[in-house]
Amino acid sequence: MPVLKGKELRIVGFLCNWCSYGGADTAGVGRFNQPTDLRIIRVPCSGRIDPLFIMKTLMNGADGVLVSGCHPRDCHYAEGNFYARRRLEVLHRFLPILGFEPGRFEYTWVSASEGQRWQQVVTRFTEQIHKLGPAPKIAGPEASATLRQMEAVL
Amino acid sequence: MSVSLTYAYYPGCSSTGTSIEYDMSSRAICAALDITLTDVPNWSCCGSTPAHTVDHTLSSALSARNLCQVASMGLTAAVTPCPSCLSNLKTAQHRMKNDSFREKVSKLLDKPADITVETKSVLQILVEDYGIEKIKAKVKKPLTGLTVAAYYGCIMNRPAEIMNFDDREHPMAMDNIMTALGATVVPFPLKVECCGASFGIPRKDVVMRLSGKLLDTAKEMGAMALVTACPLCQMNLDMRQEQINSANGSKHHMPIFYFTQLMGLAFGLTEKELGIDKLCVNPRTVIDALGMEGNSKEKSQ
Amino acid sequence: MKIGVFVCHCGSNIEGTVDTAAVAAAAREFPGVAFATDTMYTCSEPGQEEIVNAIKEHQLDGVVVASCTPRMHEQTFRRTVERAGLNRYLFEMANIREHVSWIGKDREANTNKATDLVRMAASKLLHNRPLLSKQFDINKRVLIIGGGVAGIQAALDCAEGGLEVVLVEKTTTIGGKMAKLDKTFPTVDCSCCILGPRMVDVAQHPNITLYAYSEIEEVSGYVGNFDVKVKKKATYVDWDKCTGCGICMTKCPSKKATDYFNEGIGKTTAINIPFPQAIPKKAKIDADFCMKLQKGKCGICAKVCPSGCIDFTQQDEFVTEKVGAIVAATGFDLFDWTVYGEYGGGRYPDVITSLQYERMLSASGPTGGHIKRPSDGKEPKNVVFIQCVGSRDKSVGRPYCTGFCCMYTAKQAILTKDHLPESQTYVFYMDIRATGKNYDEFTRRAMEEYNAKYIRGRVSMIYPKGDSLLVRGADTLMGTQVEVDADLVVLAVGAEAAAGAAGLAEKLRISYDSYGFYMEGHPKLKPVETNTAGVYLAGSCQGPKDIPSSVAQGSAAASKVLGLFSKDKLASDPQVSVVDIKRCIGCGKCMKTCPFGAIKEIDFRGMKKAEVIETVCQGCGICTSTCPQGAAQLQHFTDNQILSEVNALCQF
Amino acid sequence: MKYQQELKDSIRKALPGLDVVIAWSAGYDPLHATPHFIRREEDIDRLEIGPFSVHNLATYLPGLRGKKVGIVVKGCDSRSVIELLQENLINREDVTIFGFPCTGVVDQTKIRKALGHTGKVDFCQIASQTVVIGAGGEEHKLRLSKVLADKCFSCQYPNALISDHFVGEKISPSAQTEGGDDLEAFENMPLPERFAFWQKEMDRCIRCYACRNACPMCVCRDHCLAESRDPHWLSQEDSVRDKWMFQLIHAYHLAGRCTECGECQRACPMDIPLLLLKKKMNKEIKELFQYEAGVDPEATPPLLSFKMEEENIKEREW
Repeated sequence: MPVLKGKELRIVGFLCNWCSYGGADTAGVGRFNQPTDLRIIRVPCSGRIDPLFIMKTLMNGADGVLVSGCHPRDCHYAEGNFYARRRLEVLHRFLPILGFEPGRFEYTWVSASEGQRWQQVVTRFTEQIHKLGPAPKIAGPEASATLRQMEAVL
Repeated sequence: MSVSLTYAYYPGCSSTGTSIEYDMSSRAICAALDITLTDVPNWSCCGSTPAHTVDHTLSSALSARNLCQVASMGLTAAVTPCPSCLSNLKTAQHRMKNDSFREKVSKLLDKPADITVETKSVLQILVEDYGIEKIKAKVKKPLTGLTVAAYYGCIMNRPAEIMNFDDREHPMAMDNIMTALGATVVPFPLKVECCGASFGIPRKDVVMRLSGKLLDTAKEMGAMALVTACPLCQMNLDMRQEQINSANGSKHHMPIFYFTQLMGLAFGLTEKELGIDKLCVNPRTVIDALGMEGNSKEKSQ
Repeated sequence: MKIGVFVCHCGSNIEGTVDTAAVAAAAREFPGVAFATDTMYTCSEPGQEEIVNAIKEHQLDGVVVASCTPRMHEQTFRRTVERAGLNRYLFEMANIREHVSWIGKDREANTNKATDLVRMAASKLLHNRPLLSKQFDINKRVLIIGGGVAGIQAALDCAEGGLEVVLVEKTTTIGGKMAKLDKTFPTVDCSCCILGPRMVDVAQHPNITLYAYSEIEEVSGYVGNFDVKVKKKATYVDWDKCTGCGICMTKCPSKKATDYFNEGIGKTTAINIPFPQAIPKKAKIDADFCMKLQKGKCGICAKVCPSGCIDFTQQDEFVTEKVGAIVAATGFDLFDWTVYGEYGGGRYPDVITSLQYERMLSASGPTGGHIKRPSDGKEPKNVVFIQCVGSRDKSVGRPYCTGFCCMYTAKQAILTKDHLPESQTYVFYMDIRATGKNYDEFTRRAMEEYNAKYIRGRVSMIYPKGDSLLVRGADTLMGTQVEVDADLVVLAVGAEAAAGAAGLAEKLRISYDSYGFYMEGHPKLKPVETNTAGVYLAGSCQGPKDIPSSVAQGSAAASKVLGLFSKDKLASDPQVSVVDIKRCIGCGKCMKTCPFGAIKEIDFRGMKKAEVIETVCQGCGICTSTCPQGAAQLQHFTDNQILSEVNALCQF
Repeated sequence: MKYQQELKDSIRKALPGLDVVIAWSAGYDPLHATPHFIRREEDIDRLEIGPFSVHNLATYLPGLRGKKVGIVVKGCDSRSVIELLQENLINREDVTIFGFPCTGVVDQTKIRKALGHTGKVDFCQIASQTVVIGAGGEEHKLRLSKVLADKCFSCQYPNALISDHFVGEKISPSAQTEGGDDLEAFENMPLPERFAFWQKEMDRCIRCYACRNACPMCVCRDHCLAESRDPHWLSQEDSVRDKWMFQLIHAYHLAGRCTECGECQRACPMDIPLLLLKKKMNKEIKELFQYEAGVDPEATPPLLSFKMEEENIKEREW
């Protein structure tokens, strides 16, 4: 499905299953209204998030990427978010060299009980991305063709 | 090494009339402590009671105008003796944290509202910026023998998240200053109670009851005098003391000082400089009991 | 792959703001999708049957359900596809309820978003592979942390069920808060008389090992095989020898030690046994007050002790216990009410907490069951109770209701009248929350039979007036201000998470809310489980609870543990990391970062390689994001699976 | 090179205990050296060290794991050896390291640009600060400083940081500590220009992977993500997107490991400024963790460790 023109931008979230995905669920259960741009990819732990996924997502034309995990010390796997913090911080500082605005990627911590905080995070990040506008796109062949090729080999 | 303290001084309307002695004594003690007060040029009303009961935007615009004046002086902190003025200034600043409210206010002003100036009361700068220890060092004539109750009134510390000063239920700033001056401070459980405030006009009975209770309790606790930091409190307790007596059948004769006046006395300033003669309830017997009057006169001559 | 997509209406929960039929129609165009439909309630029996039938009819080999959060029904649907003969991991869920229909009303945007989520799920599913569990041995012992009434109940139930139980208690005696209570509501029966025998059962049960005055130092391992390091704090008394005779207490010259058990009402001796029914009944020296330990002089207790058990050189000791499950029953602590300046902030001795009042009411308490004002020891006439102190008050960061204060306040009002027939009680309350069995009748009795005056309103100020305290508050029903002359004020102080709760949660790797209360697995369906397998909750550590609820949870947690241990082996989660031995270059980065030591080095034809120990791996995926060659792949969350989701969403 | 003979003697002494010693010898013309594998004593004579010893020979070490290998290293090369040791990719006891004080190596691209197309090069002489090149019947005089590699100007480690045999006198590091002027200039460019810059540069990439093959830290070799379907990070298409993504993979995989030897950029036949990405990564890592790769064989790389409280990460402020 294409992005709704003039209404939405393409924002991808990588959320850890135990805290932030739960926090997003809590926000849903609480009916906390949020912008509709964000699409969430569930991963077990923020430590699973290879910064290359984020680069890949941006290379693929996403306008914003949000990562959220358990608060430091609260990781379900004890240490995952500590590793994530270092890796994501390095990435955050690295991205501008490529020409991406630093604000296109943020990472934060939201626990499973923080439905309201999740609502605030999503709202704030979506506003931030809308303020930046659509990300610069790499010129080249359309995705559909490439993707079909990639899918075909599977 | 001490850095001299400099503030923009916002006197407030009462200081030109009913509480002129508060203004005089505030200026006098600050001068004695090397605290520079520079009057805010062309200051106007803070937007107090009559304005803020009618329209929050207009009321805040009045405060914001004065804060703009402060900013144009190149100073970052404004000080006022009056807690009611301070409350209005701070409330306006608090409301203006909201961008849309600030825009509304800015429209009413000649220039955009300033949000950088810090506002404090005279009492606050004395305890927070100057320091009790240094005040103590300035005392020349300790108020030994004086037993006072410190009365803060209801808005000096409240709401806590806006005023952000001392304990909202149990402030100690004035207590500590009085102790530093050598006075004995009685525990005064009603230190943040209401005196009846501006109900003195429409419902005098409220003031008679509330201020009466303050006087009763202060006496019960053994205070010879009350010390205040608010023009309106002082007026209700001092000017209306006879009315209170006749309404309640009490026989109070309790001097109501501004804390700045007592500081001045302890620093050896003259009664005239401190406007002691402006008080309605004659403090003569209390001051004479301290046996300092002669000395201070000598000094001023 | 032939994928079937089922888009759930969830009644009107989803269909209300998402055009599910349009989502299904769009899904038919996605690669691999052979069948798509919208359905009323996918999780219902007919809904599940529809999936089973469609799998058979269309020879589907993968299923996507777009409905609620996978945290809710992933397991349900995995079982459904398994029933139809598919591997349970050939299934994906798209969360179009919590993440779509419930958070916005824009039908167009929601439908579009739901379609995207289904596309992601279908794309990922193309890369899913069947996964199979392994069996592993378990250690059928259970650790219970906290010896309050919930922990005691859990311990006894587990022990009766034949399990070996390790019970760890922070203080020198089990019993918890309940042991401090005089009576319990709504029966007004003696708290210690109910709890005492159960405490004795714990002490005598052959299956229970009790570590009192001990704390959890470290927890490692996973469900079925936890290693727990317990710190036995130094008591300076050899408990193997101590008989609890109490002679040391009668002779100890340091008589001003803080009496924690009595909530600071009165003092105790530096060496003491907190109360006569303590379990274990052993003495401990409070080092802060012991003259021997502080100044090196005294040692009287050592001289008088008939069994020679005093040991001033004792150090903390560590023991390691191997268990298969853990129950956290760490209870609550009282809110620090001194932040309330209007109640005097701790300056007035005759303003006390409800728990201090309990100790005063108790016949074994420091006043021998006589109600006396702390200031002058006089009997009060007017006793004022203030409810919701640190409960339902946003301004002090405690917006929640503690839940049991209304009841104990009514009980204390009744007991006050029993102790002092001439007294008059007043209760300032916000609402009366008496929702248990026989609870409302009980508060009624306090008002009607014991003449407690209930005033609906908050207290704005307490201040001393002569010999007594003046309590001023609002009577919101009358619309007036009220002032009551009180001889004693009792604050119904609310409950907060026990001190150290967060630290323990981090060790147990469980979540807690912003107040420090532990998060249950699901607020309705998993009340005593946590999201960490093998760790359960009981009692107030999950949220404030009264005694019956705490006991019920203790039993519930015990039944969960007994259920877990009813099998001899547990099935491991196959969502673990697997190392592709061909790609591995043996650099060992994965081993460095694995938090569980689940990756070992092996020798493969003379080359170093990494290998995952399946039953130890917890499936976090840190190794996968660490391995530069992509050799370590977390199953079900492989690079390709996540990349396919990214590609489905972001098409340049 | 004045220590050349000393180095040869040193290698001669050690050779009996080694399977091979890697060094440099003269290349196909006087402007080029080539890696030289010394297996027999007579091979030693052909060894040459000097400003053309550009190759980072550490690249060969992981492939020779299990053999007894001697290696001649410049200061910068030694950092790669340290990094390989730190990551357990080579065994210390199998490697014999010969160090010498390096006064800098040339940048072939700079020479090429200065000379233009010259045809066959007949001779090259380097005397003090001048390079004299004879080509196409003409003599070209170049200032050495004009053709020295950028990294040499700010070199902080001219002597091997780790060695079993060191020949010659150790020299002091360059006074210039910051070598990233090109990075600084690049970072002053507006973001859209940077984005356009990379698109243009990556468009020229021919996907030859010389950058990867020259990199001493690219140890995945046959298992590089670039040519894998499982995981399938990149298509085999000739698109800017995939080529750029490959460079990001390379840069990120080197985060906290890259010693800035510059082999990627040197090897690139299209002269794409690949080192810029790595320099940026290193700069951030240094700022965040006060860490520099290839200095201490016992250190733990920053992305493989953590602190409960990170002094320099203020992520809670977002």
